[in-house]
Amino acid sequence: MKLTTYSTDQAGLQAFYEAIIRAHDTYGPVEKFGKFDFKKVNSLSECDPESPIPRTMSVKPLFFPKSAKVMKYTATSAGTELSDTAEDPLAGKRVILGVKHCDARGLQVLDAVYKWDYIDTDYEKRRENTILISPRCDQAATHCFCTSLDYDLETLDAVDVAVINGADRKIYLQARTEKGETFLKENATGLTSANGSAEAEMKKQYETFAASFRLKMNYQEINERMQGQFDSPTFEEVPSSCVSCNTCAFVCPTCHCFKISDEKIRDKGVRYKSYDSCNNVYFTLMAGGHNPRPVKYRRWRQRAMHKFVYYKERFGVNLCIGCGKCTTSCPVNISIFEVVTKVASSMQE
Amino acid sequence: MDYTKQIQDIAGRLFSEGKIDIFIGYRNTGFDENQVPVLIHQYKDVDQLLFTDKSVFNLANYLKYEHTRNKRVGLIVKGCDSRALNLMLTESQVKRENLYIIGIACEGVVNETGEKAQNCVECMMPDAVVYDELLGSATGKREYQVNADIRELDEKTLTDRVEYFEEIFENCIRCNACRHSCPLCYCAKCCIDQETATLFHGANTTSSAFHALMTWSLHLAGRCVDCRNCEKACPIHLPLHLLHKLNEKVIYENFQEHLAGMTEGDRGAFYKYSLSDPDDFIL
Amino acid sequence: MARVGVFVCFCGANIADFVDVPAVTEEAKKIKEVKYAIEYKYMCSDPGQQMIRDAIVQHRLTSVVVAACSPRMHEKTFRKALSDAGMNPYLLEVANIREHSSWVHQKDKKAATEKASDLIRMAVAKSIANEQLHEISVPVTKRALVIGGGIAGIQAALDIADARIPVVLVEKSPSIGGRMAQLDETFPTLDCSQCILTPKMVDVASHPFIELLPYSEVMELDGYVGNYKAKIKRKASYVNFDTCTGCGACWQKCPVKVPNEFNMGIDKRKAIYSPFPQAVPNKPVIDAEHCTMLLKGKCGICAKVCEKGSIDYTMQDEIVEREIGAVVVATGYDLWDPSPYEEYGVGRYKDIITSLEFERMVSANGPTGGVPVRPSDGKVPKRVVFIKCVGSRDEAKGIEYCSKICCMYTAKHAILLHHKVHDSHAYIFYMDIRAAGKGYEEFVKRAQVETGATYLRGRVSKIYKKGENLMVRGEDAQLGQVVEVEADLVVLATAIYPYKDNPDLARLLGISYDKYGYLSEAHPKLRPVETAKAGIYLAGCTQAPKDIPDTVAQASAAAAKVCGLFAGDTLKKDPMISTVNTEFCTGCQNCVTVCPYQAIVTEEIPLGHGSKEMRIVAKVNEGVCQGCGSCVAICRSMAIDLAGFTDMQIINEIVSI
Amino acid sequence: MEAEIKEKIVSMEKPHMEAPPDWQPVIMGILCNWCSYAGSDLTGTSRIQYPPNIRIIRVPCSSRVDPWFIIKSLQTIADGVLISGCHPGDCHYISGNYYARRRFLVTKKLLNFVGFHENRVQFSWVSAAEGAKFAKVVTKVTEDIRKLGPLHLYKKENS
Repeated sequence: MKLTTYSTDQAGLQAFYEAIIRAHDTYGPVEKFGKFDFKKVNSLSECDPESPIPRTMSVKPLFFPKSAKVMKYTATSAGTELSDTAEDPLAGKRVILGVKHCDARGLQVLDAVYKWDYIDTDYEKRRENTILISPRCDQAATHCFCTSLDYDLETLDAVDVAVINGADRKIYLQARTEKGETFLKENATGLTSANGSAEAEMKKQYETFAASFRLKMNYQEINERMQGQFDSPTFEEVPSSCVSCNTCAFVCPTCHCFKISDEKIRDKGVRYKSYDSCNNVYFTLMAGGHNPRPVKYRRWRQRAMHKFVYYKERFGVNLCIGCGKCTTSCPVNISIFEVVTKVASSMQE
Repeated sequence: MDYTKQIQDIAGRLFSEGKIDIFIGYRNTGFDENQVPVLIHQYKDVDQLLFTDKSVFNLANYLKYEHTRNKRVGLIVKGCDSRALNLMLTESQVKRENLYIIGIACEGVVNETGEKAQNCVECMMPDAVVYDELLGSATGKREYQVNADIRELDEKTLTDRVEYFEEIFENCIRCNACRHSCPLCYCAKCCIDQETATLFHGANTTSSAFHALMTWSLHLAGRCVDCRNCEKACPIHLPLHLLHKLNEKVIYENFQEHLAGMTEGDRGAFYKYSLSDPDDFIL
Repeated sequence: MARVGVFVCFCGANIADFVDVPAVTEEAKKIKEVKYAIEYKYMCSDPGQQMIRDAIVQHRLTSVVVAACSPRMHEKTFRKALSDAGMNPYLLEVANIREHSSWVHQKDKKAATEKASDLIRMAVAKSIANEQLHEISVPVTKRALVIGGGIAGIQAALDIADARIPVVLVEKSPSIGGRMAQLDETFPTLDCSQCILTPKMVDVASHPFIELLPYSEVMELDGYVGNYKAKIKRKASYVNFDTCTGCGACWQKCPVKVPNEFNMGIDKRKAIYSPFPQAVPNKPVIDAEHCTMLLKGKCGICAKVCEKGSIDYTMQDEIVEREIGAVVVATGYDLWDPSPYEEYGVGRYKDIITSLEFERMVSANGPTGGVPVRPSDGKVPKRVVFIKCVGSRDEAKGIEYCSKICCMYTAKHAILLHHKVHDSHAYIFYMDIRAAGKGYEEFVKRAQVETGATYLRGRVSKIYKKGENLMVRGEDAQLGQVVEVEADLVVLATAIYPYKDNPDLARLLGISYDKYGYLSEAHPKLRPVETAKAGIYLAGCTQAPKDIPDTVAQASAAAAKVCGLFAGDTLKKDPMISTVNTEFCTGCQNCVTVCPYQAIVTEEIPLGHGSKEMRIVAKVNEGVCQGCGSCVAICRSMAIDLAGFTDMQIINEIVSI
Repeated sequence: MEAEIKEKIVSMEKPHMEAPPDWQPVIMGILCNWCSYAGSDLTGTSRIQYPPNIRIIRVPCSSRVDPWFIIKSLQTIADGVLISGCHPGDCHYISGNYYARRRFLVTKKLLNFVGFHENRVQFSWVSAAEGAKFAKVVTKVTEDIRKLGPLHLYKKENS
């Protein structure tokens, strides 16, 4: 499809953002306790769309919140009546600024599972009604390795509108989806059309960006090797310094495990769907008392294999998108990149 | 503060003498200047070890996991770490005879931005209190001082504090990283994961976060050694130390106790009482 | 699925007048788990209880809530009703809608009704989490240990033994008898102390159910009510009691002289001695601290003169163990040391003595043959000054409390002095005369009239020497002037004080004691004989100052308690006690620290199923736990719970108000 | 008429939140069985009146009260909590209330620090003989909390 592109300068971009914030429900990366997190914003000053990677949280919470109401109920001797929860605050039409490409990729990966045999309507609605505006990264951070995980120029359809800092000091805004297309057209005021001319600049920008990566892996190879690694002893030693704190899962843009819990007071109850993590000892505890993953390394293995093998097998995409958020947030600085490369390479030994 | 050499020597010695099965220390991540705690099982790995002012994480935490239980372990402890260890000994979570402890007379560690961490600036007992050998020269106990942030918050009005803390509890995602990284949270199953809690606080809502964090801080009242593992672990960077420091302040002002785990056998303020405890707040 | 029955009581008009009972019942019916709800005039009446019994069967109820008066009132009644209907009695919950609603909100019927409904909802919520509980029965060893062989110990031992329950009586000195044996005559009847005491002492020695262990001390007591094990040290007496006839040859010949404790050190005894002529058992012991044979290995005369060859210098202390079910502590009292009263010249002037020294002097078997004499020159005193409340009721120098007996024995002393020395005169300085007791006031009057003793109300400020006599300067508060009395002898009514090793004993027994060292009773009014530790009882002055009648009364009371405890073959206990969930227990032992009854011990269990490694967990001793719940609140891992007040029950209540 | 003169009650912690006109505070009372609960019974038997806002839970001893109970109460329906036990030294279980006293103080201060007005959580020693005192205490606590208005901090969704 033909991609509409506009060009502008820094001031123009700011104006563009401000216009959007005025016109739409807008979310952006807001600084909280020294880390960036996506929050609703009412003026550009509140947020920084260009905020540096890595961020604490991805945009995931705006589609799959840490805790969401599933239903309400009232239990009396007359019986138990269910009632719908109040309007889903995330379902409305909205724009998200400053989405990193990895975040958007994360959502793309999640779509696979959410639109699988059971369609999660809430999630679908949230996705449909959201426009993702994504400034392209110029510089990789310490733990980034997204380029190794099939992120390249061609698969930019994860974002609706990409913002690219051209090497010619111009800033290009490019629609990458139909949603983006229409949106961009609607909000193009003050932007100069730059169809076609952007491609070369983008390529340059991408190359410099790709060059800035310290972490690189041959994904195909890793993936193939890992498949045979279920019983690899490496799994037992590598994560021994892990404290099973679950942080990695909670900050991961693609982790989607959840638990269901009720909170009942008097005769009224609410049912919630909240984050959970496979690193949690009790995650696999069965009613009978059996726990297939009682020890840390098994949970770790599950996590690594799920990220790099199982999901791919099932949905054709890799679950890990190489954003490095887990490594950044890890209290003991364990790097998933290091672990999987170690495991994969351990085969030759 | 750099004891890399000494620690490598000691660890090497311990392995070659067959005194230990595991040595818990720090190594470089290999990606940045941060360090990863590492569990070493054999002599040949000791050269990974290092110890600098970036060796932040409290290693006593690793003594609560199955793979160190009832093994002979050598580990490095700074002042605060050693007091946590002392409490674990008192609460019979570890056996002293299984441990070879390298105590550090700590000069303070640095935070992400490279300056001395707050808890180190305010540290009241930088030297290890339990050890088999001590590295560095002990500087001894210091005067109790109220935490800067606490002092600041105390001056705020009630409603300001309400806003401040609501921010905190709303942002908590309940990953429980704070709990898992705390060496003194060694319970087989945390009360927060038990039915009595999950039936009413199972979701990751703000109210549940409040409940969880309050319970947690009260369970650590009079025990917290201010190593700030929890705060470092928190992905949202919540200022969790506030809760602990407040408890510490209250306990110090009312029961004249602080510095948990200074001596083995001291379980902390909640597990003893004095007839002369303050009574004026009771009708 | 829970099926709760709710039974709301009108309590005649008591509830119905201020709470809309039918409305409350309707409200209760709305609760999900409530399958049956009904109101009635008097739930506690027979028809009321019958309703409950029937409903339990008809509606297959899993728990019952009675909304009526305070559970402290009728909980037992209704529990019985449940068990009569074949339901576990502990599935009952009582909603207190009378004391907590109708009676206290009489002006606001609407609010009272709402509150009643809330209280019921809470009770229902709690009852859902109720579990079936069963009375705990603990086996009992039917043997009692009595510590102390004074009148209290003797009386308790005899009473228990007469109930055909074996008693072990432990006395630390060579003979039983205690303080009472030192007394001459006793108020208010002036009958001779020895004459009424010695028969009892003999009974003890000869009683088939009493094992007398003189010259012994309790070293250890572990276990719990009904199941104690006591380690008792039998101090080496160096005399074989089995062969010794108590002829006395040894102590007549013994060359070593030692101040005689029994006579308050007024005269001397030998290194081998029997404390007093009527001693029980009347066998001598060797005082190892003074015997030259034992100290230097020289002498050995007693061995030579003993025809039976009962002397054995090689004898060692031995530890005997006894299994016992209950303990009576009767360690008696000591005298408070008056030395802080320097202005009296205590210690400086020989002729100032304590009341007990005076008691020994005037005693027929005393060191001076029953005649009081001045320690300084052995003259018989004519003018004797008695000073009361020396130490007692004196926060500045002594102790706050009143020693209770001084008023009476000082009156007695005045009479005894008058009897022994007819031309003598007694001056008595006093603060108040406390003569509460049968025949006591009369006795004091008698002393005043019969002896003409001068009662001077006021405190003594100074005693100084004048020639060979003492000048006692005090204040006569009634005349409001200073008086000076010249005295041949001054007798101080020194305060009663617990033995200094009482606290050690208390710690050894695991019971509490007050700031002076008196052992604490469980409740000052309602449980004056029990201690906080089940199965341990108090008798006599070890608990507080008492005179002989009170002491004997308390001793018999303690005995009655012991007999009551031993009435059945097992002890029945309320099942509302702590239980440990070993799965969650981390073995941190905080519960052990906070338990006021040492009811929690630790045990080792395998780490996992069939694993070799062991881990420590807490274990509650059913026999000892009183169910306070301190351990539950302190347990961070929620591994301990309190049956009847589980976390689940209480939280259910909280979230349903 | 009266409603007009009565000024509006707002939540102490969140002044922008106003109490509904018919609002009544709910107070969770946790009483120890041997002193305070007996005391509250005495209040009843002697017909001493007090405000009907308190809901009473019976526990064996004040030392049974886990700070949990306070937090949970405040998070569900209650606007305030009153916990009462035996006077120091009178504890039926010897030392229970001494341990409790320490926990209570720290809990109170901590809650106050994170934004609960100090009067939200109150403690009292009420003996079995102090029926009148119990009434007085409840009245005071109720009035205090009425002044503070409804509690809106970290409440459960459906409370």
